[in-house]
Amino acid sequence: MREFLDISQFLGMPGRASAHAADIDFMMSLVHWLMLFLFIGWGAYFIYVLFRFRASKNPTASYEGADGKYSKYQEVAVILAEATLLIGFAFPLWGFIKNDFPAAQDAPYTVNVVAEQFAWNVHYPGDDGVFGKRAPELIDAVRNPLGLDMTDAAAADDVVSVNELHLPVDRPVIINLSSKDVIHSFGVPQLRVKQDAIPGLVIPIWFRPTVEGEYEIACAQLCGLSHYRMRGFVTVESEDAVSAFLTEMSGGGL
Amino acid sequence: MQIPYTVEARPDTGVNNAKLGVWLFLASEIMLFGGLFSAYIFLRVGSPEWPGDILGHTYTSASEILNVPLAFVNTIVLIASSVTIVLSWAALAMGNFKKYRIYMGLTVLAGFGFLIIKAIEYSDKFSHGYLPAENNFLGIYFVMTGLHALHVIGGMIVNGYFLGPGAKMWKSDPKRFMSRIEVAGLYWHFVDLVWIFLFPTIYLI
Amino acid sequence: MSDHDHDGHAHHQESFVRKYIFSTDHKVIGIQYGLTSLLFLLIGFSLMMLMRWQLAFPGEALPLIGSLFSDSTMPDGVMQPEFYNQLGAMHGTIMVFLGIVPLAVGAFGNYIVPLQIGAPDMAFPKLNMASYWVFFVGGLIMLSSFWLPAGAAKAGWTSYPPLADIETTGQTMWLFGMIFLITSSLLGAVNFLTTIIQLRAPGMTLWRMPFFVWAQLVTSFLLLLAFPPLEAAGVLQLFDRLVGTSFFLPSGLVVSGELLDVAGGGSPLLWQHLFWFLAHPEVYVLILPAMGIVAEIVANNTRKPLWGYRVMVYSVIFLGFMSFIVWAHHMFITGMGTALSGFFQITTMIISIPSVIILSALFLSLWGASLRFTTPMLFALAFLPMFGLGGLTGLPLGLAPTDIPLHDTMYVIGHFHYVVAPGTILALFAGIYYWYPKATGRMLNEPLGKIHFWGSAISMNFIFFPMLIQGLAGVSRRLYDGGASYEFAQDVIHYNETMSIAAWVLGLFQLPFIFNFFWSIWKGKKVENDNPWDATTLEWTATTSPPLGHGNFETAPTVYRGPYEYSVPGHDTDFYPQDQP
Amino acid sequence: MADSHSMEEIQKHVRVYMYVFGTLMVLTVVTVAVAYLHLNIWPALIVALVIASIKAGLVAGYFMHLIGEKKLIMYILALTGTFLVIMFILFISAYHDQVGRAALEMVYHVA
Ligand code: HEA
Ligand code: HEA
Ligand code: CUA
Ligand SMILES: [Cu+2]
Repeated sequence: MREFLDISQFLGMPGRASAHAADIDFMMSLVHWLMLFLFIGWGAYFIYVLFRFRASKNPTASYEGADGKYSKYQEVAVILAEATLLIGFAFPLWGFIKNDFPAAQDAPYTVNVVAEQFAWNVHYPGDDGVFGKRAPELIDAVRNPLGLDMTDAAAADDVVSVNELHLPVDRPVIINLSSKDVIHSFGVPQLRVKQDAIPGLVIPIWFRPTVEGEYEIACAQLCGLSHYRMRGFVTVESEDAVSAFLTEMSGGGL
Repeated sequence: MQIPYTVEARPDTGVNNAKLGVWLFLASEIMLFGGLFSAYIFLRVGSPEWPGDILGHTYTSASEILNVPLAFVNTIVLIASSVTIVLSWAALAMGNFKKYRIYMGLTVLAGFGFLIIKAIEYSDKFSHGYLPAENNFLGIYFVMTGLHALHVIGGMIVNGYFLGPGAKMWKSDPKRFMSRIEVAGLYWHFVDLVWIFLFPTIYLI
Repeated sequence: MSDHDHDGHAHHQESFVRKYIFSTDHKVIGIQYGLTSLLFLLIGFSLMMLMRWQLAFPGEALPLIGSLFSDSTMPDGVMQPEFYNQLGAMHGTIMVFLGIVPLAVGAFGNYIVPLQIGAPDMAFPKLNMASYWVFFVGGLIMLSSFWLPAGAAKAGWTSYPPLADIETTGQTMWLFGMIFLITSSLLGAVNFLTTIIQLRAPGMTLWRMPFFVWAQLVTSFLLLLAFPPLEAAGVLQLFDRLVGTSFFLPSGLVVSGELLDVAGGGSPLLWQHLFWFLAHPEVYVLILPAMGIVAEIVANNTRKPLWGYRVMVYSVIFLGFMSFIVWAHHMFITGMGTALSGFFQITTMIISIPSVIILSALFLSLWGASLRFTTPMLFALAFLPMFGLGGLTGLPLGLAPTDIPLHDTMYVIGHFHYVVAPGTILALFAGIYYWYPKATGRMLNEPLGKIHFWGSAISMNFIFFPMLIQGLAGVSRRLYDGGASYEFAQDVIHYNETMSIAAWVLGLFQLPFIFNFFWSIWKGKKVENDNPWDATTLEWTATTSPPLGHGNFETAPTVYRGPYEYSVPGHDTDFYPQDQP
Repeated sequence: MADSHSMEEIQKHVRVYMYVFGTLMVLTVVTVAVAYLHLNIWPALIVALVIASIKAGLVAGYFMHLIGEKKLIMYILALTGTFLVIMFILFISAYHDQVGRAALEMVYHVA
């Protein structure tokens, strides 16, 4: 049933690469079914009426006009359908996405992503799993784009990459999203993830990538001249490959 | 064909055009200041300290920065002017044009008084380097009181007009003139009303 | 404030300036509004045509016209990203605030509302004049910003800070322009409300007002109460830009590697709340007058009463009320928690219901009709499914989970263009064709009108439907290259060419309209009587005002019945005007 | 409303204006006095807003003649008031239901 109702392919949505993507697609399909019914129903009625009641065929109009019974049914049906969508799908799904963050025993993979004009900085905690301190005063566009405080012990093994976000497959991921300058939006179509990066706030999001591959991060919020090419990459790969990447990044830097 | 109900009230609504118009205008003014108050609330709940850091010192209450006694006096001045303008209307209702002149004159004078005190307050802030850019509390203080002061100036222009050249109408069309004074009064009271909320929210808490 | 200076003494000669430039006659002001806003519509349209070139052929030189532009905007005819962003922001702003609102409210409202309620003029004629001129100045300020060294505003029509705070001077001009436009709308709104409430002719009870007047009444309330918070926000952003405050700037901003020298402590989201508090009601300001126009024309051309007139009125009032409490559905992705997003999802779904009711009522009005396919009717009929499509695409956006993949994609662009372009614009065209004989005494040419109709209605669908497809595929909006550099967009990128060609075709099909519009003033078919459409509402009854004359009715007409008494059984004609005993 | 009033009525009005004026003065003094007590934020806020609302009510009710004003005006003001209150409530709620505020210190570990 669910497969049958899921028309996300037909709608042209990109392939799915995260655990909750199927739920979003299913909901999207349901909404579009509702839209399709209304559109086809009223559309057919409309065309029929245009032919049937043209003046040449029906020279005198009826003062009473239509019986509104069916339209009332339709309105009630729309209300019920919207209520179902809200209660049955929108609230649970939004609650899941916003509130059901993976607990510590699920071993979530946590990274910080800091947007700036026009790049995605990724901050990995390194082996110790602790992020080093950062301070805006320490930011140096070339050498220290995140303002990492090197005097902090936790910062020593941290890895910083630009526009390259490597994530392990099948493990929950938490991204703490923030921005250095203006509002950006971290959107990855295949992961069905989108979150504005708002300066002054650090907004955590979570998801579980399920399919290995390389996906584009598309900035979705107008952020200046090069908004159109503020493109990053998410690479979903095995744990080992991520480690290898991190080693290479930290080794290469020294 | 004349535009009806410019002076007399329309029977089914019970008001004339000018009165309805000015109340509608005041409704939009309520939303204008409402927007600023919302912004004030939003900024205030969002900051750990209020007023917060100004020129390297952390303040925890607005009265440490703002001059409450001056604002207190200003509140009195504005309320008094509200009374004088309503008295000027009452004087017209009793047909006493001379008294009207006096009360309206006092109202305009009170407006000047308010602005002078405001100017003293502002220049005191400026001389201490308390500029709007220093801190959001100062910023919103200047925006809100500044916008209010602009409204006072606007009201004074209207009142001044009815005190001077506009008063001619008392001769030609006294009913209409009274309606105008009532409407001008409504606006002036509104300016007073805004201040009644501004004073405690900005200066006192 | 309630001055008026034309008391029946029409014989004294008014100077040209008093009569046509600084006029206080609502009909002249309506026409002034109409011409100015059509001009702005044309400008907004031209900006869009330029953008569409860049989207279809990113980085290629624009032939011929390209060389007319300066080096900072289009060196060698190749559009710069700066310029694209200016075009986008200004297209949105001009279309919304200088095109549709002044045309739908300023022009149609001004011209038609007093006539439809049997009033001699607007309640405050001088205020009316002021409203137009303030609007005019606001428009000039907006336009002139293109000639600033760094060009016009380029932070989108939404002007989100911090970007808008740190952008070039064009943004300051944008803010000043907006303050003028808002002031103008406020003056207009006070005037409309007073007029509709106070100046109805004897017998014109609320339940006898045409639906168009109801739509204008609700619209004016929206303008009156929703616009001021944006004015407040505009002042705050001006302070941020000019005085250096940081209402919208948090601490610790680092722009291009430099720590920004501001006090900090502000919130970028504050702007968004204030902006959308206006801008959501604003979208209903764009649609309600259009619905009103369509209702008038549908009733007239079906030759039968509107189905469910009262229900429609209740719906429109409810819609107006609800539109104040749905604004944050534009902000689901800013990191809203479950409680607030729950509230705004519910209100958004609720507000879709009155739209469904109104649209259903209009559809049902067609049942049992005797349909005349006049040009205005064609436009009005096309409005119905087009608004329907636009409205329906609002539903997935209104539900937070489905908004995740769609937010800030071309799907949103497709959604609202369906409502504003083949929706509102077609309805406004319908209104122009319908009321043109009222204003000029001549009809617009029908064959040309039909060419205009079919060309516009069809090509618009070729522009906006592909946007929905691109959006579902994930293509972001406001992209200078239309998404060409993204891998995932490759399957749908070719639509950009289709859309652009359709947009230029749409432009071509406006030529018959523009020609028709001016040609018919002098050469159009003269109307035989005051009521060429055999309509029932008061604007068509005999008035003292020949086209463009001063003054409306000799004596206030008395109203005896509802607005849409068509095909009344037993009456000798198929229309029974409101003022006939 | 003015036209139908007799002399005595107006004089009565004037007396009421003076009472209201007196009350407003007293309330202003009370507001300031309460402020010098340095209450906590919530009690201070409530007291200040209650007093301000009473004062506003007096000005609107008597000076602006809202008491006994026509229903139409009341409806318009009620509508405006409703939106105003909704705006305040939703703005405060919006602030509190915003994800990501608390996490700021987490990233910028600056003390
Ligand atoms: C006139 C303008 C207008 C109108 C009427 C609407 C109507 C609606 N809009 Fe739209 N909207 C905009 C203009 C408009 N919108 C604009 C300009 C933006 C973007 C701003 C920006 O970001 O720049 C926007 C963005 C926007 C968003 C934000 C998206 C995002 O940024 O992520 C949302 C989300 O909820 C939304 C929802 C809705 C809803 C639920 C309606 C509902 O009111 C719709 C109700 C209507 C129906 C449900 C139709 C009923 C149909 C039938 C009964 C049958 C149909 C039959 C046939 C088709 C034959 N709109
Ligand atoms: C009311 C609002 C309105 C209207 C009517 C339109 C109309 C159109 N818009 Fe616009 N648009 C916006 C509001 C509007 N738009 C907004 C708010 C944005 C977002 C901006 C942002 O991102 O910040 C946007 C963005 C936008 C984009 C996306 C830019 C991007 O994201 O990068 C595109 C792309 O194709 C586009 C295209 C069009 C087209 C093809 C039309 C066509 O439908 C145009 C049809 C117009 C006509 C047919 C005019 C005809 C009139 C005449 C010919 C006048 C005749 C004159 C006389 C008789 C004197 N618009
Ligand atoms: Cu970053 Cu758009
Ligand atoms: Cu909206």
